[in-house]
Amino acid sequence: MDRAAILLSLRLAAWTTLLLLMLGLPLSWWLATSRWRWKFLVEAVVSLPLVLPPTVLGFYLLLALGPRGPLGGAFESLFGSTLPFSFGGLLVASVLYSLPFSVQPFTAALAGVDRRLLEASWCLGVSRFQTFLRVVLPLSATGILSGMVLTFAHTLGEFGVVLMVGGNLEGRTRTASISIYDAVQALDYASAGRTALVLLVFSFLVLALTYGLQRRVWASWPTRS
Amino acid sequence: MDRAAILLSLRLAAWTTLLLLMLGLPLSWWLATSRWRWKFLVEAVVSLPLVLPPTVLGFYLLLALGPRGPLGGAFESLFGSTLPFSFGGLLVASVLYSLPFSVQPFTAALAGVDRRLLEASWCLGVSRFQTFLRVVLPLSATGILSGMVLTFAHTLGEFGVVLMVGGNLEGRTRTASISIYDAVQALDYASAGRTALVLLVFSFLVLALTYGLQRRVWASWPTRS
Amino acid sequence: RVGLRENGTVASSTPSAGAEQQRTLTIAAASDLKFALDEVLVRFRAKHPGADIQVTYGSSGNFLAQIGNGAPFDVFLSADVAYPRELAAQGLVAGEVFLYAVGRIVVWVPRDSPLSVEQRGMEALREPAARRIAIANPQHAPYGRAAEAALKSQGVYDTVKEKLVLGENIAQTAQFVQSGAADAGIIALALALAPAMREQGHAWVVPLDAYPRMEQGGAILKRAKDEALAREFRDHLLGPEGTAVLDRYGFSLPKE
Amino acid sequence: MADTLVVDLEKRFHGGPTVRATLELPATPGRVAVLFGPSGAGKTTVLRCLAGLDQPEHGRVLFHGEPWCDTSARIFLPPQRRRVGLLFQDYALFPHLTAEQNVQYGLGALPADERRERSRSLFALLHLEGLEGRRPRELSGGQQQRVALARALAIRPRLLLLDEPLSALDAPSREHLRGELRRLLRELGVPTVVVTHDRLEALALGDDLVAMEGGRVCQVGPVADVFNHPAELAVARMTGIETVLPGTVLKREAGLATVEVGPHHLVALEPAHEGSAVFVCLRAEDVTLGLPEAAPTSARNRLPCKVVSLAHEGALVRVGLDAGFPLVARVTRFSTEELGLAEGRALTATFKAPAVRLVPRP
Amino acid sequence: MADTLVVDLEKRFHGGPTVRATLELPATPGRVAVLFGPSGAGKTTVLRCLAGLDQPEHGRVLFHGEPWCDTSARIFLPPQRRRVGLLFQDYALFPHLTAEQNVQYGLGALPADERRERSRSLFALLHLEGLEGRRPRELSGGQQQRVALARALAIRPRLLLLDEPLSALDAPSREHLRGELRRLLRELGVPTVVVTHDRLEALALGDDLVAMEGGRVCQVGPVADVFNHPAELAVARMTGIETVLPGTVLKREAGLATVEVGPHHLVALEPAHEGSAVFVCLRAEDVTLGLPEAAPTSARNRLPCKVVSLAHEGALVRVGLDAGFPLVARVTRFSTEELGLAEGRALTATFKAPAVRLVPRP
Ligand SMILES: Nc1ncnc2c1ncn2[C@@H]1O[C@H](COP(=O)(O)OP(=O)(O)OP(=O)(O)O)[C@@H](O)[C@H]1O
Ligand SMILES: Nc1ncnc2c1ncn2[C@@H]1O[C@H](COP(=O)(O)OP(=O)(O)OP(=O)(O)O)[C@@H](O)[C@H]1O
Ligand SMILES: [Mg+2]
Ligand SMILES: [Mg+2]
Repeated sequence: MDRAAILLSLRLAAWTTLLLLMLGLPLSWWLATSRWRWKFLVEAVVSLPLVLPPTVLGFYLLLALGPRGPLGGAFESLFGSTLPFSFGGLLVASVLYSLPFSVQPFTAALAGVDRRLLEASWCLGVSRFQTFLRVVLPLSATGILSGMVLTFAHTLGEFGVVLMVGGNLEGRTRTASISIYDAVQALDYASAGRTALVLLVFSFLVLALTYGLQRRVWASWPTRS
Repeated sequence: MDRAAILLSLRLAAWTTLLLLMLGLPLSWWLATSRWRWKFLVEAVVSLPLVLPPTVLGFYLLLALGPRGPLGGAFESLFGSTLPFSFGGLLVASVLYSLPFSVQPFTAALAGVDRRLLEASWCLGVSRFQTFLRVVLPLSATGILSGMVLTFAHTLGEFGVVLMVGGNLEGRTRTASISIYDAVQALDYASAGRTALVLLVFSFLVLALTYGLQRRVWASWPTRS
Repeated sequence: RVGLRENGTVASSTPSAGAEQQRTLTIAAASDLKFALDEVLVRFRAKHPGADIQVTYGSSGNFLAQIGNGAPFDVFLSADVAYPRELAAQGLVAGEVFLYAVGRIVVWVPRDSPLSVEQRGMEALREPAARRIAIANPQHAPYGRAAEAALKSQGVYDTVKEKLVLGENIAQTAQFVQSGAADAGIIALALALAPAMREQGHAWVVPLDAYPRMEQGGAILKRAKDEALAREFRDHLLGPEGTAVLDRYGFSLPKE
Repeated sequence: MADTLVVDLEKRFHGGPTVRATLELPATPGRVAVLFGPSGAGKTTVLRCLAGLDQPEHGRVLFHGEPWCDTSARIFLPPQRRRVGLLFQDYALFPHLTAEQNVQYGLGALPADERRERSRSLFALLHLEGLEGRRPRELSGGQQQRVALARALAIRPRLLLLDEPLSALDAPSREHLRGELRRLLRELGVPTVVVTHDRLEALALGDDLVAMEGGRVCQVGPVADVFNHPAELAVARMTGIETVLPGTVLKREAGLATVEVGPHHLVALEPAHEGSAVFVCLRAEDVTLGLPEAAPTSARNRLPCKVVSLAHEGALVRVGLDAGFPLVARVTRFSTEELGLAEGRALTATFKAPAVRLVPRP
Repeated sequence: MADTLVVDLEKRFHGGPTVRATLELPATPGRVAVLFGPSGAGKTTVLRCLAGLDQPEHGRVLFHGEPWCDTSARIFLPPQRRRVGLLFQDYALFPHLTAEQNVQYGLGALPADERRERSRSLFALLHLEGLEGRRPRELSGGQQQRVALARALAIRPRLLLLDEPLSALDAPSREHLRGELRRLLRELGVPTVVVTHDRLEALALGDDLVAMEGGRVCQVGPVADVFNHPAELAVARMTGIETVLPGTVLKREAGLATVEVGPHHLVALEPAHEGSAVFVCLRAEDVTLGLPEAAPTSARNRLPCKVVSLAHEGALVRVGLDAGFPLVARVTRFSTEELGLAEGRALTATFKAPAVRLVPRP
C-alpha cells in the first residue's frame, strides 16, 4: 500500500474538484442562461476532451505544456519553471480532462432552476451574484453534487493523462492510480489489491458521507405539493 | 487512419449509451424517488468504478469474466463462450465503467421533476410507467441528454478497460482510442493525429447536432413566468 | 479447468464461414518489437500469402494476464523471458520457451541538446542542463530495470536519482524526451533507431556489460489454432532472415 | 350507502397540524358539495385524500359504497383507479405540453377525433379559444386556471374535486362560468366537491356545504341550512355573520328565548340546545335602520344606537353602530341617502326574533 | 411630474397578443391604484414591466420623475435598483427557505434583530404566527400567499405591486386583512398598484382605478368616478353593470336625454359625447321594484315588467325581469318577501334618470 500516493491522489482530486467548481460554475451558468445562437457549439466543445484516449490527450498536453510548447514557453518565462512533472501540471491536466464531468451536470442542474425565483430575488433588491449564491446554488445542489462526485471520483481513478504529464515521481506526481497500475504491471497483485482496496474503501466512505449528509431538506421529493 | 477501429468505437459507444439508458434510467428513478434509508450507500457504490484506474479495473474485470472467474465460468457453461476478447466483453466492461456517467446525471435530472406533475398525471388515470414516459422523461431531458453525452464521449475515449478486456484484436476489439494509443506508442504521430482528428471532428459533429437539435421548446429559460 | 479453455473457442466471433481453410496467426508482441517485427512480418507474409497474420503490440505484463485468462493469441513475444516462463509453469505453452533477442539501451538526447552524451556518455547526465532524465519504470519495465542498473554501474545513479521521471513503458519514456519535457532519456536502442527518432537526436549506446542481460523470450501457446504456422513463424524469426532484421533494429542476438 | 361519499379520516403532518374529517355527503349525479373554511382549515388536504394523493394515517373513504381507502383493512386504491378529476389549487399544468395537449393528456384511450372534439368543446365552454397552442407559461394566471379546469373535466371523472376553480377570474367571467359549470356538471352527472372562499359561489354552486376550521369539520348540511343555522361560532363567522355577542339566556317560553346582551334584552327563537351561555349572532343584512322617531314595526328587537362608521360595498353600505355593544348593519345606498346616514347620527336598529341566531358558548 | 407614476409602453409577446398601457397615476404615499380587468387583459404584464422583469419593446416608465425605463433613451433600470415590492400571482416563494427566511430574504443589509423584528411584526399582522419554520410546500395555498405578501412588504419598497394579494383567502380573513393592509400602507407611505378581481376590494382598497381589457387601458381615474361613469362598454361590464341595452338618443334638452330602448323611452342625464347610438347601462341595485298598483315616485323611468328568474346572493336577491327587454334588479331579501316575488309575478321597475348611464356605441 502506497500511503504517499493515496494522499497525493486525494489532494489532487480535492483541488481539481475545487478548481472545477470555481471555473465550471460560471461557465455552466453561462451555458444554462445564454441565448447566444452558437452556444451549442461551445457545449459540444466542452465534451471533446473525453473523446481522446487519456494518454493521447496527455501526450498533446505534454507537447503544449512542455518548454517547447506555446503555453509551456510562456509559463516558463513567467515563473521560471515548467508545468510538466509537477503537481501544478497534474492539476492543469486533470482540470482540463475533467471539465465535462463538472460542466455537464452543473449546466443541467442550473438550467433547471425556476427563473421566477431569480426574478423574485432581484425584485427584493438582491444582486445577481448574491441571487446565484442564495437561490440558484441551493436549488441545484443535487446536480452540482453529482458533478463534483463525478469529478472527484474520476480524478482519483484517472491515470493516463496524469502519468503522461506527471512523470510518475514518487511523492510528487505518483498518484494512487499510477501506483496501483505499476503494481499490476509488475505482477505484484497483492500490493495492487491492497492499495486499490484502501482507495475503494476510502472513496466509498467519502461518497457515502457526502450522500448521507447531503441535507435532503429541500430535496425534490417532498411529502406535499 | 483506422476506419474499422473508428466504426467499432462508434458501435461500442452507441450500444453502451443505449444499454445505459435502459439500465440506468430505472436505477436512477429508484435512486431519485426511493426513501430507503440506506439508499446513500447505493449512491456511493455506483460511483466507485471511477475510482480505480481503468486498466486495473479492466484487470479485475478480466479476472471476473475470464473462464477462471466466477462470472465467466457461469457464462461459459451457459453460452459456450467467454466474454473477454469479444465485442460482448467490451460492452459489458464499458457499461460497468460508464455507469456513473449515466446514473449520476440521470438521478439529478429525475429528482428535479416536480412531484405534483406526477400526481396530476396519476389523477388523470395515466399509469406510473406512462407518466414516466410522458411527463418525467421530457421534463428531465436536459439532464438525461447530458448523461448520454458523457457516456457516449467517454466510451469513445476510454481505452484502459477496453484494452484489458478486449485484448486489442484488430477488427474485433481494437477501438479507435486503442488504435490512436498504439500509433502514439509507435511514435507514429501523423497517423495518430489523423485518427484523432477524424474522431474529434466526428464527435464534435454528433455533439453539436445533438445540442443544436435539442428542442429547447420546453427548456427551462422561458420568456415569462 | 485448463482443458476447458482449450476447446473453448474464444474466437467464436470470427466472421467468415470459410475460416477453416484460412490459416491464421495472432501474435502478441512487446511494444519495443514494433519496428523490427513489422519488417520481419513483411517477409513472412510473403511466404504465406493466404494466411491471416495479425499482431498486437502491448505491455508484456498485460499479455501475461490476458493469456492467462483466455486471450486468443497463438504466439507470445515477450520483452522479458520471465513472462513466457511463467506461462510455461502454468502449462499454457506448447513446446519450449525460446529466446529471440537481447534488448539494448541507449542514452538519448534531442539534437539541439547542450548535453554531450556522444562524447561523455552517462557522465553527461551529471551536467546541470540535464534537469529531467526519463527512464522507463524499473518496477515493471525491463528497460527501466536495465536503465537503473546501468546508471548504478556507471556511478551516476545517486547524482541523477532526483532528476528521474518514469515512463510507463519505453515508448512513453521516449516521448518525454521528444517533447522536450525531459532533457535526456534512457531508451531502447530499437526505438532510437526508429525512423521517428533517428533524425531527431543523438544516442550513446550503453555497453552491454553495464546492465544485466535483457533476454527477450517467446513461446507458442497451447491454444494456438494453427500450431504448424506458429512454429513456422518462430523458425522464420529465429532463422537468418529474422535475426538479420532484429540485428538491424538494434537487438543483439541471444547466442552472441 | 349507495350514492354517498363517506369520509372518516385523520391525516397528520409531521411538524404540522393534524387534519381530521368525518363527513357523509350525498354524491348523486350533478350534486355539488362546497368545502368552506378559512385558510389552513384542511380543505386541500381532504381533497388530496379523496384523490388518493395523500394517505391518511387512520380512516376510510367510501365512494358509492366502494372502499377507496380503509386503513384498518389495508385497502388503498391508487389515484389512477379512482378516476377523480382534480383541479389543483396551483394548477399543476404540464409545462412541456401546450394547453390543448394538457387537456387531452388523460384521453389516451379515446380515438383521436373524439379527443379533439372533447377538448374543442371545453375550450369553447371556458372561453379559451385561440390559446390551444400556448404552453402554460405563455398564459395568464386566469387562463392557466381555466386550462386546468378543462383538463380535470375532460376525463369525465366519477367524482370531480375542484380546489378554488374560479378564484383567479374576474367577477363577470366568474359569474358566467359558474352558470356554465353548473349546467355542465348536471349534464355530465358528476358529483362534485368544490373548495371556494366566495360565499356567493357557495350559495350559487353548492347543494351541500361542509364547513371546516382548524383541521376539523364543524358542520355538514344543505347550504341554506348551514348558512341559516350555523351550529357554532366558527361557522357563523365564515358564513358572514358580522355581529357576534356573548349573551345569557334568561328565560325560555312559548318558543321564544329572552337573552341578555350587554345593557339590552333581546328576543330570539328558542334554541335547540341546553345551557344559558350563548353567542348571539346577527347578520348585518337582517338589521333594519330607522329614524328614532319612526313608528314601531312588528320586529321584536328595537335598539337605540349611533352610527360609528360607514363603508361602501358596491350596492350596499356597511354601517358600524354602537348600541351599547358593537353592531353592524348593511343597508342599500338608497336608505343611506334617505336616512341621511353620517357618523354620529342617532338611529334605531330593529331586527326580528328569527334573525337572532343563538349558538352555544362553551 | 413629481409624485406620479407615468407608464406608456408596448410589450409584444411572440405568438401572443400585444399589451399596450398608457396611464398616469398619482403615486403619493399610501395611495392605492387598482388594476382591474378580465383574465388575460394584461395586468400581470404591466406589473412585470413596472418591476423591470419584462422589457417593453417601446415606451417608458417614470416613477416620481425618475426614468425607470425609456426605450428611446435606452434607459433600463434593473429590478434591484427599482426597489419595488412585487407579490407574484403564483407567489414564487423560495422552496428551500422557511417562511421566515423567505420574509427576511431581502433584508440582508439590516442588523439581525431589526430583521427579526420586521418579520415578526409582519407574521403577526398577517396571522402567520407559528408557521415561521415551515417551508413553502408545507403551507396551505392561502398561507403561502400571505408569506409572499409579507416578503414583498418586508423590504419597505418605494412602490408596491400586488398581483391578487388576497385571492386565496376566505372572506372574513380577506376583509380583515384588507383593512390591516390599508392601514399599513398608509403607515409606511408606500404608493401601491394592486391587481384584484374583486369589486368590493377595488372599492374598499383603491383610490384610483385602471381598467384594462384585451391588452389595452380603457379608463383611468378615481375609483368612484370609474364605477359611476364608465367610459365604455367594457368598463361598464367589469364594474358590474348587468343591464346593457343598445339605444338611440331621440332628443336632448334641459340636461336630459330621451333614449329609445326597445318599446320604451327612457330618460337619462344628457351624455357628454356626441352621436345618437348609445349603450344604456343600468346597475341592478339602482332598479327599484314595486307592485304595479304602487303610487308613483319621483323616479323618471317606470316600466311594467315580469319576474323571469330569482337568484339568492347572500343579503341580496338578483331578480331577472322582462320589460320588453331583459333587465336585472337587485333587491334585499326583505323586499323579496314583502313583494312576494316569484317567477311570473308582474311588477313595476323604477329607476332615476341619473342611474341611466349612456356609453357611446360604435
Ligand atoms: N406538508 C405539510 N407539513 C406540515 N403542515 C402542512 C403540510 N401541508 C399542509 N400543512 C398544514 O395543514 C393545514 C391544512 O392545510 P391545507 O392545505 O389542507 O389547507 P387549506 O384548507 O387548503 O387552506 P387554503 O385555503 O389556504 O389553501 C395548514 O395549516 C397547513 O399549514
Ligand atoms: N409568454 C407569453 N407568450 C405569449 N402570450 C403571452 C405570454 N405571456 C402572457 N401572454 C398573453 O398576454 C395576455 C396578457 O397576459 P397577463 O398575464 O398580463 O394577463 P392578466 O391580466 O394578468 O390575466 P389574469 O387575470 O388571468 O392573470 C394574455 O392573453 C396572455 O395569454
Ligand atoms: Mg388549499
Ligand atoms: Mg395575471
